[in-house]
Amino acid sequence: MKADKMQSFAQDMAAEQIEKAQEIRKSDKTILQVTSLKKHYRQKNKRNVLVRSLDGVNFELKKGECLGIIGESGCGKSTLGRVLIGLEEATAGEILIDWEDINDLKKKNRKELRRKAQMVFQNPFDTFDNRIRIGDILTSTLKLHDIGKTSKTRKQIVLDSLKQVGLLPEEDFFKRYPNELSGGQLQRISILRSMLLKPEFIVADEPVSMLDVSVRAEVIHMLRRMAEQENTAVVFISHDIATTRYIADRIAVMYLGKIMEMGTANEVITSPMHPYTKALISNCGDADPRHKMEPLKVKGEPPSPMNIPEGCSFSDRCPYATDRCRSEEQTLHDFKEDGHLVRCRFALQHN
Amino acid sequence: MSILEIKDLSVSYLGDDYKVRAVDHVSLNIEEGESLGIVGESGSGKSTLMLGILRLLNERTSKTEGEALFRGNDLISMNKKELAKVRWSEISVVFQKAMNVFSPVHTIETFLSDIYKVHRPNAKRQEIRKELTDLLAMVNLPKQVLRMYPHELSGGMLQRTSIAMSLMFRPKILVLDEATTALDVITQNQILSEILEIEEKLHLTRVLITHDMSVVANFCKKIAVFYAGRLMEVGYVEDVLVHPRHPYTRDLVKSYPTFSEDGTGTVISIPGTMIDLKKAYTGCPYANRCDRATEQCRTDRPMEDQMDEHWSYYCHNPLQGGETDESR
Amino acid sequence: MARYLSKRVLTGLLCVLVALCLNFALIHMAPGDPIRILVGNKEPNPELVQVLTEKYGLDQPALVQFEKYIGNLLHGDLGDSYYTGEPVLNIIKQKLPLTLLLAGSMVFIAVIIGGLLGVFCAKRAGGKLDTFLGSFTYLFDSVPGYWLGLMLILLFASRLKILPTTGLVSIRESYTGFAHILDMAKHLILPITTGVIGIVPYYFRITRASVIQQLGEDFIVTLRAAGMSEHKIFYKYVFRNAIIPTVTAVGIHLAYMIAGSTIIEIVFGLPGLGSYLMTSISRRDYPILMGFYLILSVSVAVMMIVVDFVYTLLDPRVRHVSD
Amino acid sequence: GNNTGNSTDTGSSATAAPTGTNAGTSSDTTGSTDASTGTTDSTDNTATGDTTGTTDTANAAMYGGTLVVGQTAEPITLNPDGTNDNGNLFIINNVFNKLLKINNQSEILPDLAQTYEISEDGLTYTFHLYENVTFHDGVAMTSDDVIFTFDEIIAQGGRAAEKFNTNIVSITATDDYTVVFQLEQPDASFLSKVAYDGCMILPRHIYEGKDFLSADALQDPVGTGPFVWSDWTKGSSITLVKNENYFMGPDVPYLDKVQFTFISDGDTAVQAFLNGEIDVLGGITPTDTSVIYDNPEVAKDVVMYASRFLLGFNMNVAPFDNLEVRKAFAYAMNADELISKAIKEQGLKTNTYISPLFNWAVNYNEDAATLSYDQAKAIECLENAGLTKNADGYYMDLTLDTFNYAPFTDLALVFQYEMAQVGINVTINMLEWAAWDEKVCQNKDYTITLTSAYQGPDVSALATSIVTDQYNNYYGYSNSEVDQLMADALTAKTMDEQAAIYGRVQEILAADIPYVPFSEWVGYFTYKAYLMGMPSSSDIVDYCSNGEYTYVYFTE
Amino acid sequence: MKKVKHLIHRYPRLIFGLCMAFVLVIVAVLAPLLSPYNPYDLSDDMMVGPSAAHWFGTDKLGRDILSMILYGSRTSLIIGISSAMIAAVIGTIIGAIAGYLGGKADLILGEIINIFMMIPSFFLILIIVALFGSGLFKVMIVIGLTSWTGNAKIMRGQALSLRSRTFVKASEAVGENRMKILIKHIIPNGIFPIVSNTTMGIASAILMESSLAFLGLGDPNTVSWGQLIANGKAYLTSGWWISFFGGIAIIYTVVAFFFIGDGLNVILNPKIRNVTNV
Ligand SMILES: Nc1ncnc2c1ncn2[C@@H]1O[C@H](COP(=O)(O)OP(=O)(O)OP(=O)(O)O)[C@@H](O)[C@H]1O
Ligand SMILES: Nc1ncnc2c1ncn2[C@@H]1O[C@H](COP(=O)(O)OP(=O)(O)OP(=O)(O)O)[C@@H](O)[C@H]1O
Ligand SMILES: [Mg+2]
Ligand SMILES: [Mg+2]
Repeated sequence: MKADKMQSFAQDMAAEQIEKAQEIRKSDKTILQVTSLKKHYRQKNKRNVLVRSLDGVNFELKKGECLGIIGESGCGKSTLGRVLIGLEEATAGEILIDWEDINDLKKKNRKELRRKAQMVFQNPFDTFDNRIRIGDILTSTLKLHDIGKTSKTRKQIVLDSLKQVGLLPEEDFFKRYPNELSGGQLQRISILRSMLLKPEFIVADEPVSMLDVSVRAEVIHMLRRMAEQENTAVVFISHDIATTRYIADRIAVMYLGKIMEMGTANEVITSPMHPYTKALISNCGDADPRHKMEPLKVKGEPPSPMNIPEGCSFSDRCPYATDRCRSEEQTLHDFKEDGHLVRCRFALQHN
Repeated sequence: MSILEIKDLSVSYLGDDYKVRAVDHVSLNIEEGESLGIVGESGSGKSTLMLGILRLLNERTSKTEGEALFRGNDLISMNKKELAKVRWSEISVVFQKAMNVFSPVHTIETFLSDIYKVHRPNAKRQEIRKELTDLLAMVNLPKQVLRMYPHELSGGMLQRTSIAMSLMFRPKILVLDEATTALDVITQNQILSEILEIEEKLHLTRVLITHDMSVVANFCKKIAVFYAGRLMEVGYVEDVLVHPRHPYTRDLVKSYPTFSEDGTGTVISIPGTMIDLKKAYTGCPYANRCDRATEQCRTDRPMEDQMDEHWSYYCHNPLQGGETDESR
Repeated sequence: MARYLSKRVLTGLLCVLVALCLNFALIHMAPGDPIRILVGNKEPNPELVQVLTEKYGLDQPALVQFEKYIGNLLHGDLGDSYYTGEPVLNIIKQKLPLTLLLAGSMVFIAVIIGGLLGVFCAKRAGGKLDTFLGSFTYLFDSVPGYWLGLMLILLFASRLKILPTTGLVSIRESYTGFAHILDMAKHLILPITTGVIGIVPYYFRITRASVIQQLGEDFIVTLRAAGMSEHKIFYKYVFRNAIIPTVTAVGIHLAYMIAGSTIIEIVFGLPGLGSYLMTSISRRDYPILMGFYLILSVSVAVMMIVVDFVYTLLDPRVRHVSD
Repeated sequence: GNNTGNSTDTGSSATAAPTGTNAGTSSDTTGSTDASTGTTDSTDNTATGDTTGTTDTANAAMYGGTLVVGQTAEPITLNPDGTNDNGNLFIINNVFNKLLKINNQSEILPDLAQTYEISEDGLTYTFHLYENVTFHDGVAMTSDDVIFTFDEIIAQGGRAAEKFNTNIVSITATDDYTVVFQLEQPDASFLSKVAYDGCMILPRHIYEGKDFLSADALQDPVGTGPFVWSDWTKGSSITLVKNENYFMGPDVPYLDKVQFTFISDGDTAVQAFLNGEIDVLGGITPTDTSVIYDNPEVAKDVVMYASRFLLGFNMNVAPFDNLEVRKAFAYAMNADELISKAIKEQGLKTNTYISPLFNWAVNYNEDAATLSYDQAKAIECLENAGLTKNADGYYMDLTLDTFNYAPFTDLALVFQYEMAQVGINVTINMLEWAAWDEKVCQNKDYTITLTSAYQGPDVSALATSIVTDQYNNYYGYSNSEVDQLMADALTAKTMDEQAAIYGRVQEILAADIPYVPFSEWVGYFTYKAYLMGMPSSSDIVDYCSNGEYTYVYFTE
Repeated sequence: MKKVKHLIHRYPRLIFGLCMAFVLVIVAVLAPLLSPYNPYDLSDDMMVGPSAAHWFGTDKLGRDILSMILYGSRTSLIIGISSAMIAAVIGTIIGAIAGYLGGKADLILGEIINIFMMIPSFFLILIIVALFGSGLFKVMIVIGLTSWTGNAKIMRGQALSLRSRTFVKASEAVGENRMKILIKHIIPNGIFPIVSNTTMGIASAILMESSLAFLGLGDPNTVSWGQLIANGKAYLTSGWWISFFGGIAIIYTVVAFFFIGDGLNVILNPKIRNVTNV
């Protein structure tokens, strides 16, 4: 008897605590927290070589926030995206979506994870199966997640949202096949499909890099508008720094699987602290010939994630590198205590 | 003095049941020692222009009309033998997909030597090796590269090798077709800067094909804007990009986000899509997307209008100087 | 490389083993008792049947038999034919050369003809001549080998009487030396022609496709842009690269042809592996069937490994991957 | 336990193809061998006398040449007395001799035994051997070798073992050239047994102590015959060369060489024959008879065997336990059509249960014939049996088991067609011999089968097909009277007695119809017309045995 | 009309093949109407050469060869289509699963495919049919069961490449389960080369069946071209027509399906046609 009572009491206590904790969390706007995330691959034919695509990534994302991720090709941006939405499993580290571990979510209910985390892919021309009409693609997504009771209501939802994003006449788009649409239109539908599920956050992996410059803006605008409307957070992956700055609230700069610098978009772009960020930004030209740039020269080529140099991973190319840089691992540090994180102990010195 | 004079050049791809006018009556003058950037959206005919001039297109499935005078000699009507002489020793190309530019089963040295021997058939091995080593040094590559296979090189190294290869006979004209697009910005800048240096040394005339306006803005003197196979506007970068006359140029510029001080300036998209080149049309190809389009734009083909000797555009309703900053 | 090869050998062995299991199971499931065939269809002497059954171990469970077979195999013993008592290895040694000669010459000639035609058509891909020749190869493909063989016999041997019908040598003349070889060649004209027609399309298609593919490669455009002559581009680059798949095909095809020439051997009365096989099937001569099958699967497996190896020699990309 | 003479002929086949070399690859493997067959002409048991093997007008032009003989099967053993092998039969025939031999007309001729005598009680057989016989290695052949041969056959279980192992009391030699066989019971077929396959006289000095059934069965043969073993190109040919010291010589043989070439496919062999690549087609009988028979360059001699084409019923399963149904089938079969269409006249219509080769036994009761073709009666019988037509218009649907080689494939088709006409739907199931044997003979898992049965060389061999539970009685036929009669026939003293018994058997069989024989197997020994002295030709039949090429010569 | 002309110009083999196959199907369906005789009837006119009464002559049993050829088209089509279908279904499923699921499934299935590929299929079929008997149905099944490897290999390749296509990734991201993706996206998008390969497979199966029939392993209860040729083999010198027309019929049919298969391939792979060269 007593034991029973004890137990139920303990249960009550536990329940209480959990409730409390949840309340705290609910009040907190963080919907994504990533801690020391690692993703290592083995080469297909060289099984002993480890590819460290993600090598300890930490960040958090608040509701409705847009985090831009920039970096050179091969630095692990897409890998991060795939791991974040659970398309691939992380080698190590933790991803909490709405304070729930992604792996638990996946085990418990795969569909729910999908409803929380969505993705927009780089190549809009390949995002849809060309044999299936746009309307069917969108309604089947709704059906999959039990949104809308009848097929009629589902169709109405889809038509409404098509209209909302300006794909008019919506009935016409509903009936068309993917290969009958332009890249910009397809990418908008791709975003639309993700947003239909009202996710907590969306990973957009270079959503405009395959598009012509002349249509990029409409896609970016749409993404921003819809995210704002639904209060959805966005992880915007791109190597186009100007575009990222245009859309993102905060920017994280990645290099060889690590975040080198992170801060508000303006801060990072206008006053970069890490030598790598500086190099990256100074090398980005402007379409206006009046703004001539003075690029920061950097040696060598980006090393591959198969052999990351010891110490600071940028040390072998960094113009300011010292012996300490080459031997000591650096950590992300908020030197100015304004939320602007840098992974370089000499960050302040260079400025 | 113009080194390459393109006169009324048209290139069509001939399918079984269609004909694509990929380059449509284009006239363009390239001065010796000048650097020209050709920009335009995907499918606007930039690559085709280059392939057409060098006659690298399949003669069964394409047709090239007009003239392309290299130092007064027409490349289009030239016989194969003369053409072979011009190719590479006078005009050379750097292609976009550097990975595929080299034969995968031959070493870089074999491949480069074979090309070397095309124009220097009697060259000795030693001589070739020395020449190749020098070439690689020019683009900051070690001579070890010679012994490697293409798959053993990184993208940047391949692109450098490709550039070295194009400089082999110190050509007069170097065409770079999206040569650096696939590379990341830092490497891209490195390579372009190196090219600028070499260019000065060798007195090259450079034609840079890209769709990245910022590259043209930073690395070229002149710019030619293409749209749907037609030349829209050509002139000095400072003129065209700052005070565009053609509405398309203006719209294109406005679709690029800039770093301008606060970075909050809006970017725009051009509504609609490019016309289908398989279908015949009259007037200006941009008329369906242009906010300044008039009835004339839809019916009559705009003829060349010149601001000055170096700046011309093809528009019935061009912008005047003050309208540049007008937003849509 | 060594690791890669050893892995290939291992999978090859596995394949052979599985093939053997399959064959063993099939053979032993089939109706018909080899011993009864062996003792003849006179009133069978039950004692003799008993003795022979025990001698060949056919009274034991299939699994035990298989184990024993594999055990002997590991000692290089393929067993003896139930029917003639000869070691299977000897029989194979006797029959294989002709089959190899047949298959080898067919593949060799077909590679040359098919290859040349393929190159010829690839250069004119899409043209009238290409379409025509391409259709023609399908015609070749569609002709049943046995029918063609019969028609050739009808025409050249029966009607025109310019070539022998059957067999490998003119029995009556018992030639020796060079005359013998000539005689054999004469006898092989029709069978080889029949076979070649059957496989030419295969090589034609491989060659044509790979030449076309090579012609479409970007580096060919580079070479053209560099002013290299079409002729040189073709022979130094296109051909060299296009030959790789053809070489690959030859190796494996050769192995398959050991079985593939069966019908030709039968139609032309050639004493090769294939025609003997048919006989052995009806005799339920298990050791022979197993032995032949083994040879077949081993040669296919070996050829696959050899081809892989050759491939790595020819294509540095593969070499790289397999390191 | 009185089964003397009841033994079936060794190597004879009561099933499968009638000729070992006829039916292509498949039949070779069946082990059926009855291409050469002998029947004892029991009315004549005195010696045929001394025949010299020489022709009257031998001249130089007849000598020389290589005879190329086509054959479908390659030997699997080279011991003539070892295991059953139709591949070696014709070849070995020319390398060895027997005591007596059988010619093409099933008559018994002297061979190594110049003369022989039979005692009054029929229990002692005395053979007098030629004295000038040597083996190919030069060693003289004596009665010792004869005794050795027969002892070994019995001891090692050779192909003829069963003929001798129960009835022989002793084999002794009175001198080097006289051998005496002592029997336990009289056996009218004893001479034919001695003259039949598997009794070649072997050299003791070579075979002594050897296991000639398996281990040493392939050693190069050394015999006394007209030709000497020369070489064997496996898979292709065997060559024999002339024996210069042949005991019937010095005039014969005429040929320098005989080459047996193996062409597994019969049709190909015919092509080769027509093309002049081979001289003798021998037992390979072409399916396409027209190309051979109308050809002036080709000679052919008729050879008849006690092999019979028949339709067998499984009397243990319904409806074949019903006589009316069996009668219906017998009526429905048109033997003329079967012979003309399917076997292309290489048969002889039959309506008796005993082969006409044994005409003394057949003739006794001429009324006991099989039913003759009559479709109306067939239908009547089916109705009598209580069968009615089904929706498809058939009285019954059944499966016919037969072999997948000629002429059975064609026989089955014609049969199928004929049965359809009387409302019987036959599905043909073609099997390989091995599978057929398992299905029909061993498991008796069939309804009807088309096959051929060898019922020789002696008439008593019929017993295996009709006596209860005998090996070849896969019809499941059982009639105690027949069982008794067949046993009696063996011990019957006179031919007349025997004939009377067989007459009664025929009568019963004709009434019971356990199977329906419809044709004898008639073979043609085919060779090029430029050859003379072929074993099948009538002019040398008195001294040449079946398959023997001693007297063959080229005319051009 | 112009469109038809254009199609012929563009896909000459496909159109040609389709026409040929169409005729064949008509013949097969209308065989009883078109045949002058019942092909199972044995007349007394044996071995009659081509004549007014028997256009293609008669065989040794007096059957009309033209009728046999017309009826034989049914056998060929049934065998060809059914076994190719069996092969297509097995190959597609195994290949798609191996390619799409990858990992261990691919390792195992891939090795199985390899092993089956290494077994010379004609040889295997020969053994099976020779040992176990030859009914139409059996032959069909056996050919189908042994010739799926090509399809599996193709489908595996297709699935492998489709797996990395964005729309598959996107479907996964949207939450569709793998089985459904396999059925909804992988197979339909990868099926085209299988269709073309299967058409070719029909041709091969017809050839295979005829080879078996030629070796005496056909079903005697149905008329088939291979058997016809085999029957005529013995009568080559005196009755060439028996084998001859059967062979022509096989060639006609097989060519038709090869042409269709090739045509489908060209449509799938227009690159083959428009390659640049001089
Ligand atoms: N499945 C995989 N197996 C092995 N290595 C992989 C795999 N996926 C990615 N990588 C490696 O991980 C590294 C990071 O790849 P990722 O695609 O994330 O880069 P990225 O930053 O998105 O580059 P890009 O800008 O080119 O898209 C690369 O070196 C890549 O080769
Ligand atoms: N082989 C071909 N056959 C038919 N049309 C072609 C062919 N190659 C190119 N085109 C068409 O010609 C037009 C111009 O192509 P081109 O490659 O020159 O454009 P581009 O400006 O270089 O584009 P990108 O920026 O994508 O390289 C496009 O509409 C294209 O679809
Ligand atoms: Mg990426
Ligand atoms: Mg281009």
